[in-house]
Amino acid sequence: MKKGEEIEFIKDGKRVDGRTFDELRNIKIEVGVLERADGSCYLELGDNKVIAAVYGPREMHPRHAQDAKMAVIKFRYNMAPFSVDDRKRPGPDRRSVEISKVSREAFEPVIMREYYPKAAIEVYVEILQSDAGTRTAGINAASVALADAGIPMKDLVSSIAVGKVGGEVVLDLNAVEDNYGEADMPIAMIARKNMITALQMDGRLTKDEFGRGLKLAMNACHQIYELQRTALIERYNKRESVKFEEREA
Amino acid sequence: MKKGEEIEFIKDGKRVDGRTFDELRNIKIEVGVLERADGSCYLELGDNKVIAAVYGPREMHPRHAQDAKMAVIKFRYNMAPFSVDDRKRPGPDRRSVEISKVSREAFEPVIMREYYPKAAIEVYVEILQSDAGTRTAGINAASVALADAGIPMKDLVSSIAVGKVGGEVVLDLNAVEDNYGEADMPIAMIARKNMITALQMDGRLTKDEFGRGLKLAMNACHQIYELQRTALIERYNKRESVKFEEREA
Amino acid sequence: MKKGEEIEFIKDGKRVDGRTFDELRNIKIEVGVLERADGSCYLELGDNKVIAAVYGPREMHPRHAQDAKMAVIKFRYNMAPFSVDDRKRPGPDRRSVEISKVSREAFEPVIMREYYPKAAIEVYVEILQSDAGTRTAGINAASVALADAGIPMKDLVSSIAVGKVGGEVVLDLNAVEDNYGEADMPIAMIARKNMITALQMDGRLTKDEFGRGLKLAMNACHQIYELQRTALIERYNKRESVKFEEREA
Amino acid sequence: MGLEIMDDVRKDSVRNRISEGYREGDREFREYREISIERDVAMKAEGSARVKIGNTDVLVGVKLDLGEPFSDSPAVGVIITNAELVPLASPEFESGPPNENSIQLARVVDRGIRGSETVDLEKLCIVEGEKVWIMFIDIHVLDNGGNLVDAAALGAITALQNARVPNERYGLTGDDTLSVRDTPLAVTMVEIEGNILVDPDCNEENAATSRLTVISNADGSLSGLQKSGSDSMTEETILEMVEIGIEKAGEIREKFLKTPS
Amino acid sequence: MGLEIMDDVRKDSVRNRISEGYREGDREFREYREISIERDVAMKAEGSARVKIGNTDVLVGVKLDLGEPFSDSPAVGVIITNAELVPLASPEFESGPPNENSIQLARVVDRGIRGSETVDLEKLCIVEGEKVWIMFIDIHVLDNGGNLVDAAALGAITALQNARVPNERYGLTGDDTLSVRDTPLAVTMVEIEGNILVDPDCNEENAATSRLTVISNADGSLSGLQKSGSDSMTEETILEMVEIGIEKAGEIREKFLKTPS
Amino acid sequence: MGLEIMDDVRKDSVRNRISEGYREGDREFREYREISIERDVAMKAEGSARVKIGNTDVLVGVKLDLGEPFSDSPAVGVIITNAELVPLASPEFESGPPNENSIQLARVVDRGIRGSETVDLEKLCIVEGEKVWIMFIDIHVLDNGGNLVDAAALGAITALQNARVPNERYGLTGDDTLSVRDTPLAVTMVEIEGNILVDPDCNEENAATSRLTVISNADGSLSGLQKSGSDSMTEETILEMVEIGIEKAGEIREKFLKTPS
Repeated sequence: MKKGEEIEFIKDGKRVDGRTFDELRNIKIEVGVLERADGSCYLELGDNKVIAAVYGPREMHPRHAQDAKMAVIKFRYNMAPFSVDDRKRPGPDRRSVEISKVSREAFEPVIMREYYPKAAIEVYVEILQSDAGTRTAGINAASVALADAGIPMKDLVSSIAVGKVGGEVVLDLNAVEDNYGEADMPIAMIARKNMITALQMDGRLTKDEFGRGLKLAMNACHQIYELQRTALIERYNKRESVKFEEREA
Repeated sequence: MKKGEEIEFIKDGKRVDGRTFDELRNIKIEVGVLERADGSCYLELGDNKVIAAVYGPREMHPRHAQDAKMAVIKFRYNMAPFSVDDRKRPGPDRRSVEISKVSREAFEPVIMREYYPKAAIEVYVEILQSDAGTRTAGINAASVALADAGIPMKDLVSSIAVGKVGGEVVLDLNAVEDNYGEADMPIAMIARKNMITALQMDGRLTKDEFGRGLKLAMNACHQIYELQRTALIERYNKRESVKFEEREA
Repeated sequence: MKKGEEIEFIKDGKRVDGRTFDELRNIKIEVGVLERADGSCYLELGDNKVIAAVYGPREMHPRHAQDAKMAVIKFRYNMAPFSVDDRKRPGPDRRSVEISKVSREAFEPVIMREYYPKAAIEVYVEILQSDAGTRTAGINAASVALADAGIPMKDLVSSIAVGKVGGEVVLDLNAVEDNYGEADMPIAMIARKNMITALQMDGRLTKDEFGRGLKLAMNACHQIYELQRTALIERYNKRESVKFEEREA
Repeated sequence: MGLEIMDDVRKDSVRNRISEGYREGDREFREYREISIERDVAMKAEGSARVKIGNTDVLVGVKLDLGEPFSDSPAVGVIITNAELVPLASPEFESGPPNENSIQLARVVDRGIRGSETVDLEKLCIVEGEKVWIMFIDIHVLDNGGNLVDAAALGAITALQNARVPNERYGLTGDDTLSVRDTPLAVTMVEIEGNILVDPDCNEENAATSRLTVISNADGSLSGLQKSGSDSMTEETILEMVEIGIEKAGEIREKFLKTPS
Repeated sequence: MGLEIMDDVRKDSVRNRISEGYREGDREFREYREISIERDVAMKAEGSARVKIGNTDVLVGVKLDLGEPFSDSPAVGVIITNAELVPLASPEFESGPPNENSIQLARVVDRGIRGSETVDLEKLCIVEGEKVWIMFIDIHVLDNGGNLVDAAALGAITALQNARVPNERYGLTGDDTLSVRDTPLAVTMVEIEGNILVDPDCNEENAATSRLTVISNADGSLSGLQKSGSDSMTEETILEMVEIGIEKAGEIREKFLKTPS
Repeated sequence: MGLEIMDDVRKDSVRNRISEGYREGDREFREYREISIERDVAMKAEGSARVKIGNTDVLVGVKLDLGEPFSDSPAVGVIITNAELVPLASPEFESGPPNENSIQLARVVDRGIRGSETVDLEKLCIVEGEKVWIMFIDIHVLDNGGNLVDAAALGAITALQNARVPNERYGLTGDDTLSVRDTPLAVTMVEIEGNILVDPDCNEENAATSRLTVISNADGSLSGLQKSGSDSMTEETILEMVEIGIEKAGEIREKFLKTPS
């Protein structure tokens, strides 16, 4: 889009893709999609496609990085080279290092790390297709993959961003909104306890807009929590019925 | 050479450098050319000049890469920066990493690795001047250097490439042929047992051409084996005569 | 400065900044300027601004690099990105690796390394502003920081460069002189024993000029030694008076 | 480390079963696991495909960027094939720069595409000596159930067949069709207890001491070979594997790929 | 490693004192340590500042180099913010490439400057699509007494306010003034034993399990937030911290910074 | 590691023999080991030489590539000197990026060539500000028998003397002669038990605690000095070494090198 072209981001209370201010994009969650990983999850958030895998608890390497009192969580957020418009060079860049850190810290409050001293719990998130909001999609997928791997957690973590576009505070920016947005604020939360485990903000917001945005995001995390829970229950039921069929056979 | 210029690669059954289809370039082998290495070999294959050194068996570093049951073979193929037309940046590139892997695997069937658990046997090949066929020259030199170092081996490994140029399957392409060749296929072989330990192919060959090429290469490996053997015997005799002289003196 | 422009480097026995041939730039030394380091020193040599910190003796990492008989000295000379005209990329380059080696070796003769087997003594020098002579400024600062850290040393090390400019051998080149200089020769010395611990030379000098330059530098090292000693005594007195006041209070 | 014994036990178990003529999942020795292909799975890529062979799951994306040609070949575009063995895909994969396995994987797939001259590199030239398309073929492994190379090669050719030239994104005009002239396919075999097995799963890969990948084209010619592993092979085995490789590639081609126009 | 117990003892001691309402150096919970700023400390930089907050000592230098704009934004200059946690500054820092801590530090400072649109990037364009100023903001930590980000952000804005465009060095003419339009400041808080503490020193940082940095501008708006650390926070705590952050930034701004023209 | 004792024994043995006036191979203290030079050993290089000093074996290749000049010196070519201590050459060398030893080796050789202004850098300029020759001097060590720097410096000047400008390969015309105006040579000495030894072999290098390399030119002037090692030296020793270094370089120059025209 050239400069000077104007996009009308808000029209009749609707956004460019027809959503209301507080409406999430479509979310699709599949549990247990990988064979080799101990737990895994494929997740779509609008046009974002991400996949998360969990390995562990297993021995932490290198040894000098072990923690004698609890498991170390490793979190690696990585973009596939073809997940963005201009091909991304493989390997970590500064952005993905920061996202990996923030995402790891989003899970540290919930994982029962003290159960596994000296161990590593490894979470890998691959972004296959990106459309703004990949880090929140990754955290949501990782949360489900951790549960699928049977890692003991106090609770699930749910994540979403709010942003400001066309002067309005709205939920879950898509790529067009994000490119022209005035602010973006991803959060992660233990939805059932309303405890915030990650919070970042880019752009410019008044204090009032910040407060409203935080509320909007927190509400949406409750919705996401329900979707995560439903996906896990379906998976569990399917497993159980497989076991049942096996017993019958 | 510009596009459109035609080289007549085959004329009266001879190639650009006057060789017949199944003729090797000149090969020169010198054993024990380095002082610090445990074994070494300098080898020329036409205009290729390579040098190989062997160290070990010695302690494998880092320890976590040791194999409790057998020696680990390290193989490093490296081009001197001035060995090619456009200066090569020092350090491994993707090509040399792959060649090192294939070359190492060419020796794994013959080295008595189980004699030396936890040890490393290190093979270093430096390309000083290149003219197509450096990996085969390197394997041939490494084979002799391993023997010179007294590393127990079931047998020597011999190596050569065949290629297709001007529509014909011919032995041991030189650089001009290789640049305009239609296919290139290096192999390595335990000549005395006709067992193939390395095989790669680039370019395009019919199944029939492949079969003929493989035969051609296998025959040539027998010739190379004899040259390797002769060089080692000469070296051994020289050593013996030095020892004899020392005793006499 | 463009080619063809002529600078008169020597006029009436004085240099561009008014100094005589054997005159040092202003030197300012502050001891104990950092809180976290075990010892530290801020030093200005003309327009050079450097800071040195010492940590240790402490456990040497990685372990396989420990020396069972004595402490290992680590020395890292590093330029801040904004310390030079064209921004310097962070991280070590070839020049700083060499300077770090030469600087480390300048201290190996004086540090009682055998007192601390398996330990590391770490010296970090940061160049905040550069104006020719940063390595000598860094060695002078490091020497004081080592003393401030209480590292046992046989003696202090003092360092300065001589150079040739406008046909004359002169002491302690500044940046303008260095850019157009004909030679530069940094030395480091145990001033009280006239023992030379570092010596490098760039450019072109006759044997006679070399001899005179060496003398000039050695004399200046004695002056620098006195400045280092004075700074340390002041620091010691200040500490003692603080202790005294604490006792009184 | 303490699990090395388990590793040996598993290898022996695979070998024993093979020598009794039995293969995991009741597969024939020369039978592939189930193959499925999903096309256009990554909309930011010019072309993409996700290939599953049994549990093996590989995503290949093709991206075209503008760049300069190499000075010694000013009139042709550039292909760069890259593979990432991300730690998500296997407990054995580690983060970090490409290692010899990911490099070999990428280079073998690359070799098939080059040897067969599948992509018309001259059509990737925009302004001779100045501006050409740089084509990145990125192999992104999601689940390593064994035999990555066959899945990657099949993914690469499928992604190429579906790729479009992104002229518009770069303000260029012209035909968006990518000229894809052949269909090189890799068929990998191992030899275990004297038997040739097609499409090894990861337990079979571990139990086998060497492997041959045969890349062949629509006309039955070869455009790539790669032996790997620590054991030697006879001429006869190799010739037989080449025969099988060409045949199996033909079957996959027929079932899954468009015929190049 | 053997000192881990000491580490726990120290953390407990800090927590105990805080719960008794006492803070090292008799500081109030919402009080900064002594702040001092030295300007133009690095004459080779276009602008520089050395900021001390208690024992924390950070040097920030701004350099402008000529370069090319990004192809998707041809009419604006480029800001690159970088932080080096050199081992001189702390026994915990190690030599080597940037790690997640130095990257986060640089990116949070960068975010404040960008979000507030402090630097007029269009004025850094020399020839559209061809030549722009690349502005490097280098954060060089000299002594880590805790709360690096507030010191770095204050150093960055001070260095920017004093920076000149080096037209002459590059043979260019024109106004040397750098347009600096806002004054984003970071205020970092931790929560220990239910108390919100502003400007944590390094013992407090270790004792706290999470931290929030609030970046705010001259008009009281926010231009950056970053939570870090391994514990969660309530909405109420966050809202209170944002309130405090804006207020504290205002105090520092008033005391130390020029008002942007 | 377990061999450290052997290392001490070897050092002591060398020192004892030296103090008795005896040197390996019955060499005089100020005598070089046998020197041999082979020219034009690498036909892909513009110039090359293989120098042996005793068991030390070093190959130096000179390559010229086209490139851009540095912006602050638009009218001169560029010299880049590089040394690789490949693990082939010594049990102590390891694979990996250049370390302080290889960097020092390259930089000391480079310093001699620059200080003496051996290469006329202005003649390496093709189009001012745009196109110059980048001259790579690559030192490739094959066997480390000690005193690499003298062998490398001798190899470098010999390779330079035989190098031609590759105008034709790059479609340029003009004189292929490279202007080589001086003959800087390095002479390295150690002090063991109060004796100055020229051209130390590797056992002597280990036994000595410090070393001085003296680089001198055809006219007897110096164009480089480098002390290395962990011990100090007196002024007298240094002056004597400089004297010896100049004398020895003269002998080698006379015997092996062309006189620059």
